[in-house]
Amino acid sequence: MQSILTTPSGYWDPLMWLFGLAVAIGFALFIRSLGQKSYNKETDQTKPFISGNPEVSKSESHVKASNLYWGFMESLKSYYSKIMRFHTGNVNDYVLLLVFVIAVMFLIIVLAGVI
Amino acid sequence: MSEMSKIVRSISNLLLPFILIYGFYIILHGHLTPGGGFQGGAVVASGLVMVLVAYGSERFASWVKEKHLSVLESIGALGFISLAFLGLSTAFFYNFLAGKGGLFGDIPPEGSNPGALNTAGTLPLMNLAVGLKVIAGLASIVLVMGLASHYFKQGGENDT
Amino acid sequence: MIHNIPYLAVVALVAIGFWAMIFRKNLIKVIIGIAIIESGVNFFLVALGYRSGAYAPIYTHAPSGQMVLPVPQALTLTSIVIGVAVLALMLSLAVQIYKKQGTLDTRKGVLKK
Amino acid sequence: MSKRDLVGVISLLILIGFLGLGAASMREFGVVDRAYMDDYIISHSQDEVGANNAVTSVVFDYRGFDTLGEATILFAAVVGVIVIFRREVHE
Amino acid sequence: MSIDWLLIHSPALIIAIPLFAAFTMPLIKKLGNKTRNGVAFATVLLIEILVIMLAKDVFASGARSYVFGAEPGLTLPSGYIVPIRILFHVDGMSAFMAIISATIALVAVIYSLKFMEKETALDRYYLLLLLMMVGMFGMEFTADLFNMFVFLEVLSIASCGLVAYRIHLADAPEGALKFMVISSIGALMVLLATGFLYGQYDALNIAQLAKELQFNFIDKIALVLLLGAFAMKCGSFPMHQWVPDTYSVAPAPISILLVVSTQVSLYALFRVVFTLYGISSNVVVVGWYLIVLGLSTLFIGVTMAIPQKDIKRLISYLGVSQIGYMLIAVGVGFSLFANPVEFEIYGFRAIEGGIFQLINDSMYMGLLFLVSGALYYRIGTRNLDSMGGLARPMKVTSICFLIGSLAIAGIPPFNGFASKFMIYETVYRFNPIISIVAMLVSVLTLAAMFRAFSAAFMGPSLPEFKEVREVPKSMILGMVILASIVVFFGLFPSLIVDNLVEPAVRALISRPSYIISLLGG
Repeated sequence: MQSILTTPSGYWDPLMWLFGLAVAIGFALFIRSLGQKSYNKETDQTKPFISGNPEVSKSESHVKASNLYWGFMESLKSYYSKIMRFHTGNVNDYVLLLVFVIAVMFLIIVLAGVI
Repeated sequence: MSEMSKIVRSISNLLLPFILIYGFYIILHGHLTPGGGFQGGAVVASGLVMVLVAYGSERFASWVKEKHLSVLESIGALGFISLAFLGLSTAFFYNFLAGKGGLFGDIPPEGSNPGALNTAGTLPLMNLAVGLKVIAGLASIVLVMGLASHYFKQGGENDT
Repeated sequence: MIHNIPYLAVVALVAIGFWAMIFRKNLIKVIIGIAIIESGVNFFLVALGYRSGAYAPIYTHAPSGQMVLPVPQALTLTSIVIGVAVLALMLSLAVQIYKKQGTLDTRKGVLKK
Repeated sequence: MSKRDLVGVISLLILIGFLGLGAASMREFGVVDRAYMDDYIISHSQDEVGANNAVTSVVFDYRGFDTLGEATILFAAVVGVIVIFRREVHE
Repeated sequence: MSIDWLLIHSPALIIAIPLFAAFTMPLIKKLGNKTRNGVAFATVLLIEILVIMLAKDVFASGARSYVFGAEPGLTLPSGYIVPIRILFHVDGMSAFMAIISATIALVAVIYSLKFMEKETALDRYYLLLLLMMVGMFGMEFTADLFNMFVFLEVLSIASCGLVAYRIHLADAPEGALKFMVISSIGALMVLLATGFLYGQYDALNIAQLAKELQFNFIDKIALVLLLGAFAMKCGSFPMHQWVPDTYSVAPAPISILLVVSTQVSLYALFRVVFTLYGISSNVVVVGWYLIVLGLSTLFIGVTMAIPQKDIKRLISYLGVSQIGYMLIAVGVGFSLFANPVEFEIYGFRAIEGGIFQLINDSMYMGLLFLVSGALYYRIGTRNLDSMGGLARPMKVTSICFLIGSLAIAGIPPFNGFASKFMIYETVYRFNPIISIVAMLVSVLTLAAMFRAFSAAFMGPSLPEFKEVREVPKSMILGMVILASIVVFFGLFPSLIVDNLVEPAVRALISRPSYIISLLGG
């Protein structure tokens, strides 16, 4: 079988994985089919209930990219302020970082043989 | 770039033929004396650039079009790579003329010698091709930059 | 030590070029720094090919004696032409940047973060 | 003197120091102890290539492929400059 | 013109034919757009066929070497001890990289036919694209340090011209200038290291240098310069900041070629580490250097990707973090290079995972950049804030983006998972913490890709995008080719690993056979 990828500990077979996925989806659909059928369109069941407030229009209800992950950014504010200060779009800093890395590697690689 | 004074223009007229002859000498004798296609091409291109600076890029552009220069450059590059292709019976870049007699086919005597032009196989031809290419390339670089500087100075279309 | 002065001069040129590229805020000066490093490296290649008291490796009316190594000169020719090409491209880009942004200050770029 | 400048100066000094040590410990200037490749070229450039000028024989024959790349670089740079300064950008 | 002759000369022809086509481009400009596009497409297709022929031959019957300007096979002048001329050496690794470059270039040309239609001076566009191909192939095939420098410059200058191609954008020249400064400094460091090595050994051939190298002080300095330069060119932390600046301003077909060019620089790094220095260097220190670079690249890249508002910058930062996987895997393998026992147990598989990750990365990064280019083609912006609900009008594009994002995040059954799985397992044996960090990074990658997907494609259809339609056929074709490759590699990983990756890795780690095949016993 050409699809089985053996690794030092175990193996990986995508086709078997796909088979398992299909079985799981079938099971989920089966459970879903057990639900009650008393759902009918064009009634108040389909309308969203926002505690009595009127529903906003579709184009305003789209979440923009900068609003996504707001909490994530908020909780990591300190880390991101540091890392953003590091990313100055400045050519001098690009060269400086190259010189810095080369200097550190001089200290590591060349002195590793000496000491 | 705008036109310079009459003295500069006439002096550049005076100097241009000497510079061109010197540059082509360097190109042709690349396999005998110091020099070669790149060096001689740079000399000739510097002569052209002198004329450009003296007369201003607009008048120069009215004589030498940039598209003609790019065609010349393509021809030079194609000649160079074709000479490399012609050796493909043995290997790419095989010097298929050296030592065969005929065109550039002589072998110079060992050691120090006065030097004969009819030697070195494909090298003189490659020198010519590369020289043509370098002349056209450097001249078109300076021409395009000069035109662009003039164009920006008089505030061309602002497409930012 | 003293016999290696040319190599040390190469190192000095490279250092000057890096200094210009790190501490000068003007794009033209950054490009000049690249040109200085370029010339330093070319100098290094030529200096490697030198044999003391030898002649140029050209047999036309050549005096008898040793000849210096030809390969470093060829390499230097190649790298000089490459330097010319790089310089032309970078300067024309600098012209365009000045046209678009009205400044050559490296700190005032529009691509950040 | 900001922290950035301090880092730059220190790392530049380290770079210079190691490069200088390497340059000082190179073989003596002007004394070529091993030159197999170059001596072969010096001695064979006349009968193999037929060129008096060994440098040109290196540039166009022994290492001609480098020269092709170099010509390509010049070509690309010219085309790049023309592209950068082209006037009309939309058809 | 027999098949043998073609195979013998193919290393040179693969370089020379695109060069010839590129030089003819300004002459055939008069013949109209159809001729120009036809010439470009035919050249790239021919090169793809040649590369596949050469690779089949190399995988079947060992490495091929080519001498420029002398009889084939005469790597040394008759009865002499050192190589004089420029040599090409095409072993498994070179052929593997060449397949990647040729495929991505073919896709880029197919995609450009429609994508770049509105621009002018397109003959020069295709000219520079062919020169970029030439630079990649040259760096992959050459066995000569200075020749590698020359082709590095060819690649850099052609890419610079292409990055600045849409010069009317406000940020194009700045990105191109940053790229040019970085590339020329990297190339100059490579040239300085070449000078150090040449001054000691009077040789430029990699095999000759590897034979004579004794890792003294000057060799260490040259190694440091080469490592620093190539690490910067392949966009590893902390020299990664030029990558998003450059990728985001370049046209989409050029962005995917730039991804491959960073991977070619990575290949050059591996070539220096494995073939030029190899066992004679201090393998543990160098391996750990690669691992640390890889770890920091992984983490910084993905965390910088999450808050981006420009879709191409977001994808570029993810590409930076993907480079980290390869650095980690190969670093682990190299640090085990000294003790053959552990190397045979899992070091070899680690390198295999890294190289497999390399080809997968080129494919799904290319797919994502093409999709972002399709969005730019239709709605004319890269800003995620002004997108939304685009999945309805652009169905194929959104499906391709979904496939690409699942693959880059390492979700089964796509190809990203297979390679990352190998990397996790082997690296876990080496050091569990590294493997855990790598898994965490792939989770963050999924988060970033989901943010991009939901912002651009999901949500209600916005009024300003009422008349947005699906992109033209050729762009669809380009995206579908890469998407099908991604799915196929995901479904049959061992087919690829056994037939493509393993010969490449065997060639990469076998330093003595490289030296012997070029210089004889």
